[in-house]
Amino acid sequence: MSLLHWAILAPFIMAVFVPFLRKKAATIHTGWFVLILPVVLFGIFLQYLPVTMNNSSIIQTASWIPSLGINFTAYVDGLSLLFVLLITGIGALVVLYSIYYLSKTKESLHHFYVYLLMFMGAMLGVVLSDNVVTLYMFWEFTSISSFLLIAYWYNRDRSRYGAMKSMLITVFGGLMMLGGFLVLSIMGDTFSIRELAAQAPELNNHPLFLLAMILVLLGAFTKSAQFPFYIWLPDAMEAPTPVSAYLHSATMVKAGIYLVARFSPIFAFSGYWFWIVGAVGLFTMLWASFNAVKQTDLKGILAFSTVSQLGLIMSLLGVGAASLHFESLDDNIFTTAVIAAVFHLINHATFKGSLFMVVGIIDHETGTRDIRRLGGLMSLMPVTFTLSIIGAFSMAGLPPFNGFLSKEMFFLSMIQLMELNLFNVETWAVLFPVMAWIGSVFTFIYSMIIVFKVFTGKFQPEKLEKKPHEAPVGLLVSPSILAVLVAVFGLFPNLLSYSLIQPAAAAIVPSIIPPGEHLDVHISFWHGFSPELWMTIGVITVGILLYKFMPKWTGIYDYFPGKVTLNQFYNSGLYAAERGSNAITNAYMTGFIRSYLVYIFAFFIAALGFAIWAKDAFRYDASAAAPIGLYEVSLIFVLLAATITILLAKSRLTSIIALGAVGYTVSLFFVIFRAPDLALTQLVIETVSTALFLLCFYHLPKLSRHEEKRRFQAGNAIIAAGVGIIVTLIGISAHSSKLFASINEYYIENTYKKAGGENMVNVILVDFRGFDTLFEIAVLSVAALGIYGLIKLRLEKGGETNENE
Amino acid sequence: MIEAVLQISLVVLAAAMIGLVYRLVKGPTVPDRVVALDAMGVNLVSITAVLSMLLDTSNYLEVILLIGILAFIGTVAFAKFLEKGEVVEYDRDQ
Amino acid sequence: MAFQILLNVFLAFLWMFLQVSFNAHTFIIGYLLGLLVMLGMRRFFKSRFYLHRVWAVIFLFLLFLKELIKANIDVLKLVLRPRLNIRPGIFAFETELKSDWEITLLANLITLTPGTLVVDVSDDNKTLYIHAIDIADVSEAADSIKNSFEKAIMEVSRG
Amino acid sequence: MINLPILPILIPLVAAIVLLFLSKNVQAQRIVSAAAAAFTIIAAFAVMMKVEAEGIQTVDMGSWPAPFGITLVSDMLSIMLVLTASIITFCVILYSFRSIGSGREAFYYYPIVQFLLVGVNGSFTTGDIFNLFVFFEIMLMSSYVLIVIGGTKVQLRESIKYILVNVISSAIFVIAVGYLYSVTGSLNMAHISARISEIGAEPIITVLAILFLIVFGLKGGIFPLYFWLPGSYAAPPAPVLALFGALLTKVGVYAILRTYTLFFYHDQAFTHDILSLLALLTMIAGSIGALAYKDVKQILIYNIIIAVGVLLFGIAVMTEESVAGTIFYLVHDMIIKGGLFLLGGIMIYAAGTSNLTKMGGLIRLYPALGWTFLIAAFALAGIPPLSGFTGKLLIVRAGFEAGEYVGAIIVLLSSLAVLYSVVNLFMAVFWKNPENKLPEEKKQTASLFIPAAILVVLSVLYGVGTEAVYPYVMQAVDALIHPEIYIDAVLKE
Amino acid sequence: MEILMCIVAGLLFAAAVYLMLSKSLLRIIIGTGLLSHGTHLMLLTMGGLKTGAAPVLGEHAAAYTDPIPQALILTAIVISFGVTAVFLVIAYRAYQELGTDNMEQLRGMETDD
Amino acid sequence: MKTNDVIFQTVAKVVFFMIIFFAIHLFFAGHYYPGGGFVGGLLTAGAIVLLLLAFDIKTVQHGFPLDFKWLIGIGLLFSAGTATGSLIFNVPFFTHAYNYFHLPLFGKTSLHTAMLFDLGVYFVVIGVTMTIIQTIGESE
Amino acid sequence: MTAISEVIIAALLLVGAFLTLVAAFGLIRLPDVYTRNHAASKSATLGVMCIMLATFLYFLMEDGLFSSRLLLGIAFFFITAPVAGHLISRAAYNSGVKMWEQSVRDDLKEKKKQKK
Repeated sequence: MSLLHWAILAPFIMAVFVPFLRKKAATIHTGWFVLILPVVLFGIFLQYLPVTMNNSSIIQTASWIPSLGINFTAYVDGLSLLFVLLITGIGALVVLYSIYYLSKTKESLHHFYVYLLMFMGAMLGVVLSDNVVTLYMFWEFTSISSFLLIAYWYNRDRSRYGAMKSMLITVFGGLMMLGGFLVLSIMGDTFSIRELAAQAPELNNHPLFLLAMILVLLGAFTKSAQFPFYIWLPDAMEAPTPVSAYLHSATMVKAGIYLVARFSPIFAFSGYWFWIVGAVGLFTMLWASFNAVKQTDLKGILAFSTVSQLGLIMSLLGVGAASLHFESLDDNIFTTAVIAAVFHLINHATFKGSLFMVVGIIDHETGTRDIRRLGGLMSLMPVTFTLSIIGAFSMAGLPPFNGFLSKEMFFLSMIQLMELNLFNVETWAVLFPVMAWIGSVFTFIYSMIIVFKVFTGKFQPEKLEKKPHEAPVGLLVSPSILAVLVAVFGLFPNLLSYSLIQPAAAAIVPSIIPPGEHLDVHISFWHGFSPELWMTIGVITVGILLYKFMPKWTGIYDYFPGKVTLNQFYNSGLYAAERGSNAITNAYMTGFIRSYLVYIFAFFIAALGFAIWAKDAFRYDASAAAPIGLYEVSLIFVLLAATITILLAKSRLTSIIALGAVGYTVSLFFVIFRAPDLALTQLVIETVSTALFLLCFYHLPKLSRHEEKRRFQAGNAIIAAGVGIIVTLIGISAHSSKLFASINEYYIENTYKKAGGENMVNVILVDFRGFDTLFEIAVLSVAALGIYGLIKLRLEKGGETNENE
Repeated sequence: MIEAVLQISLVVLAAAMIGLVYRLVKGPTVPDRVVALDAMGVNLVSITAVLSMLLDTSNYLEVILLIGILAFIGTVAFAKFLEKGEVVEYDRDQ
Repeated sequence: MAFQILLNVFLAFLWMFLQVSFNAHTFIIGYLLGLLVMLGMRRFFKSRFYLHRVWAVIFLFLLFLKELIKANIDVLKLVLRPRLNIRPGIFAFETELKSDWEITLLANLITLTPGTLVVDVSDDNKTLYIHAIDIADVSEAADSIKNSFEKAIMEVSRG
Repeated sequence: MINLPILPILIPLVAAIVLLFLSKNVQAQRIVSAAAAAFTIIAAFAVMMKVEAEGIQTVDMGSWPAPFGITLVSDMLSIMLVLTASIITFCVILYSFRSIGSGREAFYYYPIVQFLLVGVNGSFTTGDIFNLFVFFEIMLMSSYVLIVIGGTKVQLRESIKYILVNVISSAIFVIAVGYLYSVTGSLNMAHISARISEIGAEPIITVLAILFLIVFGLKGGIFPLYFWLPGSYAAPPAPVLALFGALLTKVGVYAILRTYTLFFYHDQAFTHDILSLLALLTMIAGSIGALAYKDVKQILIYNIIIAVGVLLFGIAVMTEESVAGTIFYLVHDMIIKGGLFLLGGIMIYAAGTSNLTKMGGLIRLYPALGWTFLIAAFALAGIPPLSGFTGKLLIVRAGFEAGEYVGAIIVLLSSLAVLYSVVNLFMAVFWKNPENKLPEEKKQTASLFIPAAILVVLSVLYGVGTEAVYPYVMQAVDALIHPEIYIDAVLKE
Repeated sequence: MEILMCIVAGLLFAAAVYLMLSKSLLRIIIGTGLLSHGTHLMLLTMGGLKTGAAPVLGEHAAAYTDPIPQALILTAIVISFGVTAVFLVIAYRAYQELGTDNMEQLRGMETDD
Repeated sequence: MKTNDVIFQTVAKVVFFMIIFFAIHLFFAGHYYPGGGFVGGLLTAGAIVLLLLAFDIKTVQHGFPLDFKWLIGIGLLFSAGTATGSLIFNVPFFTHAYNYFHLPLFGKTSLHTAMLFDLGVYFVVIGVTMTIIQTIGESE
Repeated sequence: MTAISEVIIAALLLVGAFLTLVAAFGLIRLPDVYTRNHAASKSATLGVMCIMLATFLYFLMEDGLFSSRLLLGIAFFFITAPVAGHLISRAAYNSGVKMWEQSVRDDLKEKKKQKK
């Protein structure tokens, strides 16, 4: 266990103490204690910056299950460090924000901070793990802590709904991802990502490659809310706003991006990767930005925008990979795309974080997030307004903010893709930039909505629950810091270029960088009237126009029927699953024992019949069989006659008498077959059981046949015949294939010599196999005690006589 | 000679058994069946006795007595059940 | 009677001691010897010599055996006759016997003999209800029971 | 002491006998039964240490040499399961003190629990196929009594079905043993294994494999044979249910595992394919059932079936890895099911109903219960590092490796169904606002909670400390995958 | 003879199954009785029939019948006796409590107690 | 319905002793001839059942004033104890010991721990059967 | 074994078997349960006693085995068979089984009437 491990585990350890903190130091907001941790961690991790800037990495291993190759291996390289800094940095800001956001008195803070710390630790674990199993473990932790945070106000139905939805989808993804990891581990015989990446070329040719890729991508897509799995994210907005800012925009949803980036060295050389990741990302971006516009809840808009932005980053990672797969393209396209992705990732965290916090402030101060009720807040909340402008403009891709830069790079990557000689370039590849552009237009529109619907227009105090005024300073600190970063990164992008972006991008696909060289990352603000700039200009113009005339065209949303949305699909799917299972279960779980027996016997007949038929197992060999005497045949006849009497009996006593007759005849067979002990026992048992039957009969009903229908009886008869035939067939076959001599010679030899007895059966019972007998009488004892208790002890319903039950 | 006689007796006894089973199956009343069952028990004793001679073993002699005992107990139990509806009374004087 | 048997056994043991041979063989010989001696001295006993009773038992047994065989022949005839020509019925039979085991013995004997079967006993143990397979003459049947079985049993019990 | 392996069977047996004489004194019964269970744990642990050090331990009952007498065989697998079963029984006994009610206590509840443990431990330990039947029977007989003791309507109604099904399965078991004896001429499992391996894949052996599958499947609750299970298991009170859920079905699974690794491994293309198909159907059917109900007991019970499916799949794949996974998962499932059912019992007690639609809001009064349940739920779903994970990981990995892609993915998806059902349960019981106002007063649950919590903690430790358990599991796997080890240890050739 | 006994055991099984599938609880219990008879006969048959004298050494016979199945059956008989007893009592208590012996009416879904 | 069972009761008393003696004979014969603890026990129970049939539970309980459930325990104790005895001698569980002795009256006799075990079986079987029958009988 | 004993045994056997058959035949043939009971309790008993006697003699002659159990068995039958017959017919009567329609007399009926 090194410092790194302790750093990862620190949040968990702290989480354990949080509930005590709350008790011991009740006067101070718990958040202040918690705040220390991310700040300290941020400081610690900053020290690794020089290491990663050299494109070198650090590995620390602590063993967990070394026998299975599952170890807690912490791995720091550019990519993970970037994420770590995001997690701890934004984490610190969010905690700070939450101190003012969540009331000390009203909320159960210890829960909140426990969950949050758990999440932080989990996230650190995800990005720092080299071992896929530990990665998966932390991955599921993020899902769980997200579940708990979304359901923080657990008595709200929507919270629980959202929590369950997010968990179902992300855990589903996680499980699939685990499957993918396991397939990878089979292919590469290791759980270490580094070692897997080293074998990338061999893995590419493995037949399971595609399966592994799809499974891993399912994990990434669900976590990063890609189409069609994004539906959980809008519902996750039921969480307190600091949580939304932290988990559902800045960090957790980016875990999917991280995963894709992390596994790029392994998968990116495959054409499928390009298609799946690129197409899904781009379509998500388009679809979500389009849908964001129609939202009325501010957090809803932000949720869809997050989905859209994640799609953007995702598509960059995918599209870039085209150059790795297709020989015709220059690998630089990939670097461009990856750098754009990394850069946008940082930018998105900053502007979206600040936007969420702004929305939180609005919610906090006005009591609503519904844009139809808000408006004209500009004068009342000037600081908030400023912050929101910065965030939204950056998101819309307007200069001079960082969003502009990364958006430009995004366009550039898409345009470069047109060089690809892809099924008649001119016609189809142009779709990529076109989609990107349309998506950006909608992004522009909703960004504007956030700012202008809320802060301009008519102020409607009557629709608000509280009288709005500017937020306290504490609430403004965190978004302000982020807003400043937005501007700073926009104006001085190269602050990041070599410190964070280059190492991260280099870590994504180290293999394409020639040894000893660095990636050339230079982000410039102005690069001439390039196609991408024209695209941005187009976005702005068209965006402004569309925003102005919004009521005219929003009717197109009505063309999307409400019934076939993915949400609807999820809801009705879940509903159908419950209803359906209920229906199915009720159909076969009739509670009627006959049904169960029918299933059982049907399976008995089918399985064994099939086995006999398929294996041709039937043998017939009567050569060793004993001769048949005339009187034996008559006795068999007697036995069968008595049996048939039972079947046809109309009175209960008749059937008992007939059963007794069967029993006596059976004991006669024991006599014939040289088993005197058996005959003795069978006789006594038969008599005693008959006596028991009679004893109980006093209380038993008359033998009613409960008007069984002909068909019912016929069905029974067929099944009964089937069972009988199978038993007989196996019996004959088993008897006909006596493959070994029995061990009975030993008993015949030693009964007298060693056990000092003459009656072999009895000696076997009390000596050779006396162990059986000991437990056999135990069985009898239990039966007697049970009967005693059964008759004497009569509890009322549920047996609630005393304490409980 | 004994051998032949034994075989013949067995067949005769088995035939008698079938007759008893006829009564057992036919009824018509339950006491009829009980009578048949009792007779079957007795018949069983005969068959066992003959068999033990046929197999020339004394191992079944216990069985013979046992069947007698049990047939008696069984018949009595049935009779009592038929008569009183219950087999074991708790207190007769009540 | 019990005293007599005890004495007889004692004599047998005495014989064994005298013979210094302790096995069943000697015992039986001793017992028979004792019996013989006691037979000779029977006038000295207050009650009747117990061998008499033994004889009564044997007589009862033989009587019974005879009746049993007769009974079976009857049934045989009855069953094998091509036409059933019987008139069954239940008649009451007053008995003089008192003790439980006497009645039991009587009932058993009646049941095992020709065409009769005890169906019930009255609560005061005085009347036996007997089912007869062919009830041609009730009084004759009752008389035969009285004369043969009842007397024989009394011989045994009251001696 | 050469008789060590017998102790985990003997101690409960003797305890049960002693308890018979104490039926009037409930307090003494409690002390004796708890002490006996504790001693059983110690004994099992001692045996485990010995097995670890010296390999498979065998005791020839009555000093009769191996194929002729009955031989008890403690290999690592059986002793692990014995230890687990003893621990669970111990916790259940503690739990029973305050929950089972003095009525049942006075009517031989404790001795019968001890007898049940005798049956379970015996089934795990015995090396003789007919003796297995006897131990099955003592286990079943105890379960008949436990399911019906108290004689309430539901118990009576459901126990009829339970007994009937088990009577049938026992009958089939006996004839199956008869067939096997006819073919191989032996009853000693090692000896049978040795003899079967001499002849290889005889068709009749394959048929018998299916027959045994049906026998054990009826007990273990595999797909077309489990229908009786949910209804019957719902009838008895919580501690009994915990015993059933944790132990009984697992004995069936153990028997399948044992026979399919020892006897029926020669025609895997046929038998194990059927097994794998059934495993998948079992998981699906279990998931469907778990989603269908709105009742605490039912949801947990269907989770038993899902777990059986997973285990069966592990057996079907039949590689070293999958068997290791199966063993990991088997032990995990026993512990966690015991814990869950006990927790479920407390929940039902606290809420006064087992119907989810009528429950809610328990988290306020019973936070510890809620969180413990949630942890147990996650463990059940196989979230690392909790206990269900390692087993599932190995099973799935082996499944992929063996080319059973669909199966492996269904195993993964079944985890999702498990998670959904138990988390739904958690939310409905603890978070949802109840329809009716809850009683404000908190019921005393501490003494019930502690034994349940012990099991959950154990499960967590088992998960985190996988590395510590690993060598034991691998030793168990070794004996399963290489039947010769088992055979040599028993027959001492 | 063995073949014949296999068939007889099969027939007993069939009859037992038929009874167990009926609705009346009593018939079901009788079915279990038949089932155990079938089982025991089958088990005995599996050991081979009439292959020698009864397995009691005092006979000094040349060959003895296989004693193992006999011992097994003995155990099985006793156990099934215990089970039958418990089953009977449960049936009678169930009839007393629930008022019917028709299994179709003893369905009882979920928690309708 | 009240009936006069004088015949039956008289015979039952006699027959009871015959059966008991036969049962004990069967029990002792077990190791050498057909018989043993099971049959012996069951038959003993059968004899008691006969008394129950002829008389009633109250009378029989008066005749045998013992709790049959205890008899089960004692029987189990015998059987398990015999088996456990081998633990003391550190031989495998259930190892029996026997030897031949010359006893007065009996002559050459084999004393076998298996007999003790069988005695346990005998008790258990009586206890079980009688517990069951008595409990059911009393429940009316 | 001497020829005489052999003949005796064979005769006893045949008689016994024959009586048993007759009993069975009577059981089939006779009209009601009371009359059938006559056949069962007499012929069957004598039949089985004959056979047991034959068996006893057989083992005595063949193996020199004095089988007390067989003698006990004969005695047992002797004692119990009539009791069983008695109890069955009483049970039949008390449970209301009608006598054959050609029966001529029923004293018991009157007694029962008096009781009521």
